[in-house]
Amino acid sequence: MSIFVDGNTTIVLQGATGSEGSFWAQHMIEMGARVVAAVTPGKEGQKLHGVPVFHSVRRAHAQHAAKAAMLFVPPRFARDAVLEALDAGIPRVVTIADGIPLHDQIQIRAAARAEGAQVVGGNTSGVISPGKSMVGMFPYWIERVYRPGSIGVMTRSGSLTNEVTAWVVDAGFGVSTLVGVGGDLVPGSRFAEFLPAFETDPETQAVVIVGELGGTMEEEVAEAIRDGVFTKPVVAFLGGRTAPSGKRMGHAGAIATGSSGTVAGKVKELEGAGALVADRPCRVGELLARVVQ
Amino acid sequence: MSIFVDGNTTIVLQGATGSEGSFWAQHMIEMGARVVAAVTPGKEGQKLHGVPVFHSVRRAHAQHAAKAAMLFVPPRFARDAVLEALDAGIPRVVTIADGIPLHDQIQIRAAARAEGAQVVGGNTSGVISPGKSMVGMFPYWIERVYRPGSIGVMTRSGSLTNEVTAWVVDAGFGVSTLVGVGGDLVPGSRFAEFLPAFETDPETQAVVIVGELGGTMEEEVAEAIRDGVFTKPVVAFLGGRTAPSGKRMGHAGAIATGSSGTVAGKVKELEGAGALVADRPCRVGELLARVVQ
Amino acid sequence: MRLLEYQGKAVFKEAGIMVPAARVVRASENQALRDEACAAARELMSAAGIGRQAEQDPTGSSGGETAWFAPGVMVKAQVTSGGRGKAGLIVRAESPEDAGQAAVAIVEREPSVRVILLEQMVDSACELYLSISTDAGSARHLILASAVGGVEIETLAEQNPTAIQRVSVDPFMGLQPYQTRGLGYDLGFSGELVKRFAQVTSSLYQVFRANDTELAEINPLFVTQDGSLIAGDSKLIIDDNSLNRQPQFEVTREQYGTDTEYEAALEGIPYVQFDGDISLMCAGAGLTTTVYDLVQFEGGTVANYLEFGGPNYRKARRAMELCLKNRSSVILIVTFGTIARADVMAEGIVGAIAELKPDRPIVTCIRGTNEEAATETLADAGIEPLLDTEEAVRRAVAIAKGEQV
Amino acid sequence: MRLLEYQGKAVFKEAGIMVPAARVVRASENQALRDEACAAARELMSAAGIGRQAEQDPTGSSGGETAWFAPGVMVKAQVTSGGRGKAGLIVRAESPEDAGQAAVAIVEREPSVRVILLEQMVDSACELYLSISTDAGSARHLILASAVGGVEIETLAEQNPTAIQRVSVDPFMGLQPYQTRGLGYDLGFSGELVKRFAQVTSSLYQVFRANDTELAEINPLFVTQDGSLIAGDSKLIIDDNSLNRQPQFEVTREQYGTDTEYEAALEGIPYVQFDGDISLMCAGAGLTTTVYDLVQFEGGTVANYLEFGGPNYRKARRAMELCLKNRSSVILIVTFGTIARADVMAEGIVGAIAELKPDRPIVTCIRGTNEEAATETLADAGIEPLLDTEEAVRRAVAIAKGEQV
Repeated sequence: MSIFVDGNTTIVLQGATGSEGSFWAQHMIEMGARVVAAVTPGKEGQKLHGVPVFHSVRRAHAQHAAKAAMLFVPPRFARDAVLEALDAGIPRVVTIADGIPLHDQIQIRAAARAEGAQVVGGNTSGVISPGKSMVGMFPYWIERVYRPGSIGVMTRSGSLTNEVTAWVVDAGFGVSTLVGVGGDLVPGSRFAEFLPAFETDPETQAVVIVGELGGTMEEEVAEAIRDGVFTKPVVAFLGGRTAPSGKRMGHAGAIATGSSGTVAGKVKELEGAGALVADRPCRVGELLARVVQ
Repeated sequence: MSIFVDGNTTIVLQGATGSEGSFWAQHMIEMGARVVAAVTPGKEGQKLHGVPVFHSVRRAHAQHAAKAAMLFVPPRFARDAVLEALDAGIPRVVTIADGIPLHDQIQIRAAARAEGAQVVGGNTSGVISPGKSMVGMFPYWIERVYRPGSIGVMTRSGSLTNEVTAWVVDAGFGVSTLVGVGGDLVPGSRFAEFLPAFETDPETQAVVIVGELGGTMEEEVAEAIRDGVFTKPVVAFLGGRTAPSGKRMGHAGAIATGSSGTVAGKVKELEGAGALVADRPCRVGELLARVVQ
Repeated sequence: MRLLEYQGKAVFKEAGIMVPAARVVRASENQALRDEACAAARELMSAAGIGRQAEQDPTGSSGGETAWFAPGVMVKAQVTSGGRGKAGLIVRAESPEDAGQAAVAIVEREPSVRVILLEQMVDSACELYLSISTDAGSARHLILASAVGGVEIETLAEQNPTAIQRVSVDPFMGLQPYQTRGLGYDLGFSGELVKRFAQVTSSLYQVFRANDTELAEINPLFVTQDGSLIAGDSKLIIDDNSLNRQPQFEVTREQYGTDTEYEAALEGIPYVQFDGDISLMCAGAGLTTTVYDLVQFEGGTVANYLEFGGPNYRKARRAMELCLKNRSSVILIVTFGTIARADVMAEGIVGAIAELKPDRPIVTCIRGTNEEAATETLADAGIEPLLDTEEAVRRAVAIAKGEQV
Repeated sequence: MRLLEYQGKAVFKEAGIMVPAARVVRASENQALRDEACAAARELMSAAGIGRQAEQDPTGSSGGETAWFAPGVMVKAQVTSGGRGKAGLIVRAESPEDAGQAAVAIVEREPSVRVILLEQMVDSACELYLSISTDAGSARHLILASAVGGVEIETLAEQNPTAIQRVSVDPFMGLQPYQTRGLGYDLGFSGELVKRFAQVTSSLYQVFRANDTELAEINPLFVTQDGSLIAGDSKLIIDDNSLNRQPQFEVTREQYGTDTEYEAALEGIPYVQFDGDISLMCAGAGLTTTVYDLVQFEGGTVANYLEFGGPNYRKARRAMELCLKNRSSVILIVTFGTIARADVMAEGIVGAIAELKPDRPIVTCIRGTNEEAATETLADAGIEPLLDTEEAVRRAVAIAKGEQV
């Protein structure tokens, strides 16, 4: 078992017939993802890595029912592609596009909420359950970063996640499922929305949060812990402790104004709720070792 | 007990400080409606028939929680007023306005569905449970038309309803609750949506449908009967049996094109489901007598 | 309000939907009409010969040498009723002289025609159907499309339902690119045609929203040999409840078959012209429709449907004036109002009779709020106040049949 | 992209939001700046004396004799940083000569100021706060308003949270009249002010939507004695991801404090200027931010934040060029990429070093896809390939401190 997708989850790929999409689609399949169809308007009848290509998600879904969609479409078409997947009734959508316009992201999340669906991204590497399935783009071939195990990971970053998981693995642990929610101001899904799945996932013993300054996602995790929604151990690392107020550095979502969105505030909330917070990535492993046998 | 509202349902009035609204508000209170607040922007602090007036539904609702809203606002403001009521969390809304633009009506119904709320109207007299409560404008003072009893009535018309209920009363029956869904092309609520409430209402023995050509509301009632959603006797009268195809006569919703929306088609469906259909208003009473003791 | 074809096409053109080049001529004395139509046709045919261009091509993709146009022009009566082709109100003319002749023939066949549209003829490879309306149950906009165009959608729905593709649009989210694109593929299109069809559909959706229409239909939508899309007809029904926020649509005489319908429309009184014996002057839409049925059941015929309830219940005189313009033999008044007070209507009727001195009998059946006062008012004025709809209808039918009552 | 005040006000004006009459002058040699500012102020003050009108009044309700304007002009440095008042970058001038003097004083105080705005002074009865942004959790637009304006909203939220009113807007339904009206009443307004406030709020919402803004803020929003609403400041942040569909907003030098920030922006490379010792040249936003933290933890200081991951991972040369413009003493390169391949970045860095011949040491810590090849490439070029972030940071800090490494 794993959360979000596992080897049984049927997946439709949108916009994957380009070279980059095709490259990662191949990797997804190697990782165990059950890709059943691809969608690229105008290319119906072709094949991609052995699966049939359709003009539209509806047409694909009608013949090969899919439970998840993986989008390789460029940022400016992401909104349309996500709405297409949702309209076809796909309950889980990952959009990796980096640079989706903010107002498109707002509508993506609003539409997903209205449909009761879960959209992950944009500006994310996606979701991986090492050794089982992958809906995204992770360097699973680097063993010291993506080793299967019992630690759930949720992150707003890409490269930083590689840095942190390397320390998790270094401490003798592995990853059950890693969810990249993405670095945008209005991501399709938020940390706390995955906690119920991690809570019931028998393979997850603890969760690592890779957060940063800006927004309120880390505070929502603290709230879920306090409310008893999530009872497994949580270890967090948050980037941007020393970031100057009012300056945007890095992700669109990573900005603090005044006292809101600061790492100091987030740390206070998380620690108050009983989570352990590492001040450096290299300490994540040792904090994990304290709470997980 | 009665459906939609009863004497315990707290009601907020919107746009009732004008002369017509005030006149009917008085009648509603006489009929047993529990009016707790009125809303007219700019008139907060005033009183209407003893209840306080507020600038907005939110402000009214915060102090006098309401379970239903009755709107006397003109057609061009109806959309805004309904959305205001829904946004404040009022689950039942009656808008009597005659002449709401079609595209406003579409959005009214779409918003109500999204909120899980029930909007009745426009272009309706509203809802009455004779002797108990009234959210609308009915000549309840004419005893031969609105006598309390055990027959539920659902109608798309105003004057025709008076005509039909007079025959219901003439045959010795009375009305439990009468719901006017209104004559618009896209009414806020549809016949079939009230059937579950009439089904469980102990005071309702049978339901009379006052329909007409156009649309599919009567067919949906037939479907609900066939599906076992509604098991009490149904008697219908439908206007427009001889109406020429393609001509719009009367209500915006009353038009048949080709073979769709004809009374003949509706009669076939209703009778096929086991309902009795009167070809003249004067026969509704005798058909009722056949199925109700 | 249903727009005439040429009015609808003006809206299309502004929205970027291609329409054939056209000229409008107005009915007049035969020779003048013939000359005018002939001149218009000559202009169109020579323009087609030289330019071979439709009036609008937002894609800019069609050069001067595309073969959109067949020789000749279409001569089309501008009336809102359907079945114009079968009724001989649309004629294909091969020459300007033929066109002049056709215009005259149309007006002679149907004298109520006031406007004639002459259009360049489109050489189409196939014809599509495209419309946007509303699905009341789901409260969503409904796009219907078919690669089988030129047929009425109701007929198609019966004979070939699988040929119709549907797209449902959320009224808040609006039409999305994936929907128009998907519709094109579902209709079996490919390549450039998918894009052009998506563009036309998107433009028609804008027309539907921006103009508060009940129905926006293009049937046929021509596909030319080179893949351009041209609206062959237009059917735009503007929501009557929205006319005050759509001031660009004026109520004009052209849109109505008779003067009386036009006058009633200006007055805001629902009115439909028939050619029977009994003028209905009732209040309440459902009740008036029901009285119409009852008249038929009793073997009578209706001269006009007229409803003076709702906001018009104080307009008895104006309503009666409209009825008197018909060659009906009796006026049947049935009401059962709540806000439309019986006493006010009775007084209005008595006043109208005094003023207009109608030349035909009037049967009244007035009930509702303050009906006792109404009964008294009528009786005082020497009018028998019936209180039973069935009886009133039978009385009117008997009068119309010349029976002693 | 954050617009300068005067650019934001131009957007407001076009949307029908009133702004004070204003003139823009550009920084130049002192005497010329003084003369230009003085002339602009004279023009504004005489216009205020004669016309007493703001530049736009869509309501048309304010006559020529309204007393909107106090004597004098405001002289305002156009920079995107906050706290201009406290920093002496906004000065009130009583005469044209004072205004000229103030302009020169501002540029002398803060030489990076390139544009100065001179505005008619508004005689306000009170000041409001109004902004529109996004609530990420609910995916709705969020309007914040307060009758206590002129204060930073974060400060207000701490000191007087009940003074802030909130309205949440569905992104598909958009802002509704009941919401703007209700907001006005909730702020304690009445009568005409409710209408005008609703109009400004609705216009600002249009600005928010139409321009793809992250934040549209008016603070203060002046209420004049006669109840007009005039934007005293503007804060518009355009979503960087939307700039290609908002071509009206050009990236200009004025919006940046330094040439290097401007050049980086043109290149699409995220870059923030600081004045420390260590140039960060990292890949991945979260990782770069974390390296920034680690540098601080180790007692180092940062010269610049620069991220060349994502679409920029082949731009090592350009990134290094930008770093070399700083007076940093070391360049610290940390990456851990997946798509941003380690081998490609390593080759880029080696190439950049060969070409640019940097005058300062470079510390590298390059991991991720094909990291073995990267390590080899760096070693071959004589660069020590560190693989531990902590170690790399410590090394860079030590170099910056002049320690032997």
